[in-house]
Amino acid sequence: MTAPAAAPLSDKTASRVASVEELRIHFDTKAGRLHAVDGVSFDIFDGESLGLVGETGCGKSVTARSFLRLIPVPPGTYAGGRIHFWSKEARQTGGSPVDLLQVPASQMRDIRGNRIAMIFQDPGKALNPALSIREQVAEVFYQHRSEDLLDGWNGTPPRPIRRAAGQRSGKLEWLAFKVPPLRSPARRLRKRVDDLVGDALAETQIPNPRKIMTSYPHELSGGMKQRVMIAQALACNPDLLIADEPTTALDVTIQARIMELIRELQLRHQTSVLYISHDLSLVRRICDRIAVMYAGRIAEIGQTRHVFHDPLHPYTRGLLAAIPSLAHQRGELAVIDGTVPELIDPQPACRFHTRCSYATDLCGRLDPPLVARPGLRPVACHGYASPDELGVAADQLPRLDRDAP
Amino acid sequence: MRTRTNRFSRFHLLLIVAVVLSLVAAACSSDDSTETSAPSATTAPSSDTTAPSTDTTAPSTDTTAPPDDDVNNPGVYVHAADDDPLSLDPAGVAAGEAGETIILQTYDRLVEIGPGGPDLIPGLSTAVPTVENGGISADGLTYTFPIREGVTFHDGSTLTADVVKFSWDRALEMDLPEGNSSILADLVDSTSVDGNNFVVTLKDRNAAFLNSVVTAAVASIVSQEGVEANGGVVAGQPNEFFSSDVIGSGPYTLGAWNRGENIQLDVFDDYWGEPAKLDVRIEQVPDDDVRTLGLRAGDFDSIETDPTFVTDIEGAEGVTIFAEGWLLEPVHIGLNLDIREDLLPDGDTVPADFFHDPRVRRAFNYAFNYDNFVEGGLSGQGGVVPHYLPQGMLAYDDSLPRFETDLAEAERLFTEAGWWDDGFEMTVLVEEGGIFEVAGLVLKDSLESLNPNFRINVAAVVEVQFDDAHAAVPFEYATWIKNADPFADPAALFAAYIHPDGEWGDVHKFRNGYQDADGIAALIEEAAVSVDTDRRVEIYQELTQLLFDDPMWVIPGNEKALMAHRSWVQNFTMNPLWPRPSLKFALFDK
Amino acid sequence: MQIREYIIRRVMILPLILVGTSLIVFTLGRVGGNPIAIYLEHEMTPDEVAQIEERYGLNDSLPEQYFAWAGGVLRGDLGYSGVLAAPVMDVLPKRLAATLELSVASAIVAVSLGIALGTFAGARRNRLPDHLTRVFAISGAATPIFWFAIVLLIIFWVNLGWFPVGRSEPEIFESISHPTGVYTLDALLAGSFTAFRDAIWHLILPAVTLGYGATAIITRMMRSSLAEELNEDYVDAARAKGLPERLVLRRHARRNALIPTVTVIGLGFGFLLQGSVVVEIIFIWPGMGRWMADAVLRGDQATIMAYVLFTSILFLVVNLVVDVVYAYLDRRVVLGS
Amino acid sequence: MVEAAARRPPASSPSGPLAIRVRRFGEITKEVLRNPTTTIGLVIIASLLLMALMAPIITEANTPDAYQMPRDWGAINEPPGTPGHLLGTTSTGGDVLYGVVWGARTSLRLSVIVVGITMVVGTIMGSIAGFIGGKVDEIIMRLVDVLLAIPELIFALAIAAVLGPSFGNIIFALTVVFWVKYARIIRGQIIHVKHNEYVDSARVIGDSKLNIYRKDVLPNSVTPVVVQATLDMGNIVLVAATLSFIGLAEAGLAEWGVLVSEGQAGISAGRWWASTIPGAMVFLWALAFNLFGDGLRDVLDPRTEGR
Repeated sequence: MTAPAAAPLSDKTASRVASVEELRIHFDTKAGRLHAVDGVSFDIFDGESLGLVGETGCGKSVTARSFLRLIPVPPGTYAGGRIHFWSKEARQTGGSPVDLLQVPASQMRDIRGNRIAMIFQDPGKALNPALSIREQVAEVFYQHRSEDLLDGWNGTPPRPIRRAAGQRSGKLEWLAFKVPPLRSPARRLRKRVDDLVGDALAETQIPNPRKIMTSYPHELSGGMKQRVMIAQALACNPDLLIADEPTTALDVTIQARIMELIRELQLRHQTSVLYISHDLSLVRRICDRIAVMYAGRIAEIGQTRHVFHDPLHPYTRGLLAAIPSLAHQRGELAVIDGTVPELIDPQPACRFHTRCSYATDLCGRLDPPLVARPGLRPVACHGYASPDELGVAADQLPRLDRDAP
Repeated sequence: MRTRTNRFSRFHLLLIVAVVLSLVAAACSSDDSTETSAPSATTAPSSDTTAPSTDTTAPSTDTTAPPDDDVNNPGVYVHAADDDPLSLDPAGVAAGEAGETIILQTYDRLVEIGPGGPDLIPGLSTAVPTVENGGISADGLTYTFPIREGVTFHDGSTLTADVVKFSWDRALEMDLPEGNSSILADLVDSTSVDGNNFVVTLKDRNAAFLNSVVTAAVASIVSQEGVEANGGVVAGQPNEFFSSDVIGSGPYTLGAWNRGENIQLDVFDDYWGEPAKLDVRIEQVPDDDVRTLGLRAGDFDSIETDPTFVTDIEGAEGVTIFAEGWLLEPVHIGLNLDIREDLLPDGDTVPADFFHDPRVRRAFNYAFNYDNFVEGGLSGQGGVVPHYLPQGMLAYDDSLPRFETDLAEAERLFTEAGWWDDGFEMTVLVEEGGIFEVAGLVLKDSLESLNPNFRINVAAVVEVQFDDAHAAVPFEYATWIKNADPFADPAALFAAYIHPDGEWGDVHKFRNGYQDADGIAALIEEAAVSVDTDRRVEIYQELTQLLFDDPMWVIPGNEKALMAHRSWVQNFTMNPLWPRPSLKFALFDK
Repeated sequence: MQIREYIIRRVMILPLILVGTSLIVFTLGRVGGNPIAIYLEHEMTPDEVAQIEERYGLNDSLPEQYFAWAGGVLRGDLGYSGVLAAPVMDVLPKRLAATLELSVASAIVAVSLGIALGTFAGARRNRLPDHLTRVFAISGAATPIFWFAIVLLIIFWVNLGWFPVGRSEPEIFESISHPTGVYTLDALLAGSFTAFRDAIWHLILPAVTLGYGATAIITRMMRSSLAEELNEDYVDAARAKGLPERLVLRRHARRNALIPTVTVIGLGFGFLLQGSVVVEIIFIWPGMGRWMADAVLRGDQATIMAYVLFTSILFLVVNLVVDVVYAYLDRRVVLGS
Repeated sequence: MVEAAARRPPASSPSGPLAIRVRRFGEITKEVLRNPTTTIGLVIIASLLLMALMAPIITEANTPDAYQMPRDWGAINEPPGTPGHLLGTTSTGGDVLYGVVWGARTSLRLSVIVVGITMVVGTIMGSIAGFIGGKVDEIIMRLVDVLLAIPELIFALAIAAVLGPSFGNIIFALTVVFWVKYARIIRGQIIHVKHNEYVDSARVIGDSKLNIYRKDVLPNSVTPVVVQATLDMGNIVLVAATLSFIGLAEAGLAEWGVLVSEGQAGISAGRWWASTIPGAMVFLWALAFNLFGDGLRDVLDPRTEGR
């Protein structure tokens, strides 16, 4: 496979928050090696919201999780590539990025939840059923803001309190917090945390946050739970928020409200967002740019309106045709024939060629790289290549009808 | 990430590994004290098997051992027993039951069996009645006991001849079925008080009266005040208080009876004789192995010992095995002359008259491998017994005829009786575990190796099943194995086990087999009432000869009196005529 | 409300089970053995035997005898224990306390060891530490307890002299009163550290022996439920917050994995009760198990009946408590479904 | 994807053509053998079974009853390595090697018979309870509750004590105690299937009860029953050994538990072999079947843990 151009894949010149290069993530399965993510590259710019769209199983969630290195190893392996990340400081001082796949575990922990936060698909599953909302949100503050928690203390706080603020308390220390002399400092710490948790919850427009704090996840509605997740994710004002299908598990009526909330908070906090979804119409409403993913590859990437108005990749076209809209007549909804190919030990070929109506022999032999060609957004399709580029006859290239989305 | 070890669990694993390793290490290094476990029984203090215990009148002691500062449980003697009493009431305790030993330590009797053998010593009677001292009337029917003065009971009341009479009358009146009062009732015609003397008149002359009756637990003297304050005497009804408590005059008072755990005996300071030196705790330890371990650990001063585990203790540091004298309760195999074929276990093929033929009974006696039982089952701590006089018993003599394994003779007898070719199958009933099961296995091996057509099945059942079957009439098995009840005098032994109309003669229908049942009966009866010891010896020795030709039992062997104890126990002695564990704790020190 | 109804329903079944078990055991005892065999001596005359039978009410018909027994139970009279030579009700509380103390101590050993091992293994599924842990835990259940116990005694009692047998030193036993019969508790009530240490010291060996046997059940449950929990989203969510793995495992995964583990504690209790028979015999622990074994071997029916009665109740109570605790821990669960 | 990688085989075996089952059997075998502890268990089981089956070849069978220990009264408490007594002898001159080898056969006989009978009895009782339901179900399940409320060992102890400790009676006692779990499994499965929609549809189509039973209940019950049977194979030998310790064993039987309790007292006297070797055999037997059953349960039945 040829390496794609390292040039910026966007028309924007804003500074980047993250840059994914040639990311490859494999899984060992009984059947063989599964190439879940197979050479994915894209950038996320400061303050933008990027939508990563694709069918279930195309590798978008794996890509998202790999930002926080949440892929279980084994069976997974980070088989190649880099994820560069610029923290706020690095961006301001022009410093060099860190590679999220290489940083030591301790530094990774500093980044998780602090610089990069994540919202999970199903808030019902992503919240621990055994812990109260307060405990779960507070963890973020303890973990990343332990210095703040001890702000305004007269002199150095007692050692057990410092340990408590850093979540390093021993097994029986909580007993000591129930009795003097540690009782009042412990209360003070607790109150400070409560305030922070309350504020974070309030920001997500949760009514009566003090009451919600004491409840357990199963006592809350789905929307409420997702708000808690959002509050928890934005608590430390991260540079990048990864939202992994945040509304899929919710009622349709709630979905829009949550989307709006994320959008609003994003603007307020100037946070970049990587938005994972299988739902193009949802993404269209809140994302600045869209990357379409198919079978472990990026098919095309570009400004939202461009992708919608002029889909380049045959797969994108198929996806858009499958969106129900008022314009469609009943029964006219298009479907893409065929099924997603096996990702186990894939051959060098266009992943989409078995389902593509434009496919030629070439597509079955040669893997199209994601390239930005003059006048075009980056797209991974031989249909946009010149015969010279590939060294083949012109009639071997697929012919795409640019005007028929 | 996920693969990271967490310190907490790693610590736990380390801890577990450490514990396991230390266990293994300790186990490997634990055998150093026991390397010298040569398979022989010679380390036990030897006793001359030819000398009956009647000769060893002096108490055997370990006085050479200096008082050890390192003794465990100083001031308390700890004995590990395997059986808890059912009752502590002299009137309610059965012969051979665990309550007897408590009664022995806490009550006194008129005369006692001395520490050295069958010889009697004065108890609450200041003299052992004899014809010579006038205590026994010339006709042998009246016994006079001069009662000791200045004896106080545990409750502070004083002993008088009236109290003695009260005690005996109490047992007779209560007449508890589980108790042993029948031995009094069978012999005693009347009791009376004459001044300071207690006088007993017998129904018949009886040679064993002093040895078997006056010294028995049922003849213990209880505090009259104590009885009257605690429910009095009710015929046929056990007394609740005395079933679980003691008011006697013995060297010990009952400290506590934690049922199933331990019994504590405290030294009685106002004892009339030599006071006891150590308090006593009798621990209930149901598992044999744990008893031997406790002895090794030093937490027990003596343990209920069985010959089968002599090899497990001998050579252990700080432990001595007392092995002098003999038990008076040989292991015997009962031969049922009253077989009910329909009651026999499945597979048994022996007919009702199987044992009627003396040749068959003799053949069993010749076939049994005595060496295997004595050397294997009894670890060499035993000997073969003439019919039916165990070592240590009056009239016993090494020259008396006894069976030896003789396979040719067994074959000849089985052939003559007509069993050799067809063979037979038979079940022998034993209680599981211990030497009885071993005896059963030896019997099985003896007969099955003699002739493959012979099949012996050993039915080793639990205690309740054995007791139940053992008490059933008619007896439901062709053979069974147990030991004899310990009797001090051959009269009782012959009455129970040899007399054609005796206890077992009746059950097993000895009359079906004896060639001269009446002759044997006459001899036994004569010896029972004779007061002429020489004549009695003569009769019993004659009987052993008769029984050699016409045996009613197979007697695998008799055990030596054995007790393993810590070497730090001073003045250790035991007397098999005392109820199990045959110890008088008041004699010991450590 | 929900829980109360559930408890009531379960408790309602109890008398049914008790009647059933007592009937079975009663019949078994009468069909196969003689309840007064313990008193029988060979030389007793039939008259004497009849006298004893009458004393224990054995002359009545079987149903009459059963109802007499059941009536006694309702009045709090469980009959007379032959092997302990005392009314059952006199000795039962102490014995029950002894067995409960041992069971609880063993359960503490089993649960803490099982949870530690299960957590350890569950976090390392299908790797060498997991396999070793599995073998170690199952070894506990596969070792013949009586053999293991004797080996422990030889090492720690005879050779090293570190641990005693029995329940307490007699002098220390006498130094405090025993209102509950649970010696550790009594020592605490009396405020005697010596007595407490003594009680604990006597408990360690039997509790370890018995607890090790029950460890496998808990380890297995803990391991699989932890492994299951580790696949849950909230674990990733906790990691995504930046929590160290230690907290992810302890505060998040383990806490939830404990919930299903609670359900097997009831199962483990059956194992403990059964193992207590052997352990009590060997460690000279005067509890229900040893009493029961003795009673079975010597045909003491009143004791057997009482034992079965109380184990049935215990069993039910333990399972009930487990269910309720489970419902309490897992706030998502509705009882009785 | 993650989910795909973590996917496990379905919890219950599908009822289908033989070919599918055979293939599934192959898959299961492969999966079972993937776990080293299960493999170890299997290897130990295989060697023990081999030993049991080859018993007459390894040692000369005792006559007339090969399951009885041969006793050499002239060679008591001999240590291992004694000529003619490779593993030493017991305190009654029993050959430890013979006891070990024929003890395996005794254990095999015991556990196979008990497991076989209990499986059949349990299946019948469970089926009756599950299918007939109502009062019959109530009665049977209360009986099951009753039996579950008394610990196995205690109940077996009581029965064996009453009947007398012969090999046959021990088998009977264990059978009475061990059938309960199978009844519960089968009944649970029936109730489960009864409430499943696809059976409703089958019933609508007019399938007979027997057919439902054959096609839906039995195949679905195979897994838990097999797991339970494997675990029981180990536990039965353990319980029998414990009964022997308490004193309920046929006299002179070549059985590991008998040897262990007989030889225990000798350990502290340095005669470790008479109890340690047979003890190790009981341990190995129980360990192997438990390891194997545990692994089998992991593979076959990842959901029903510990029940």
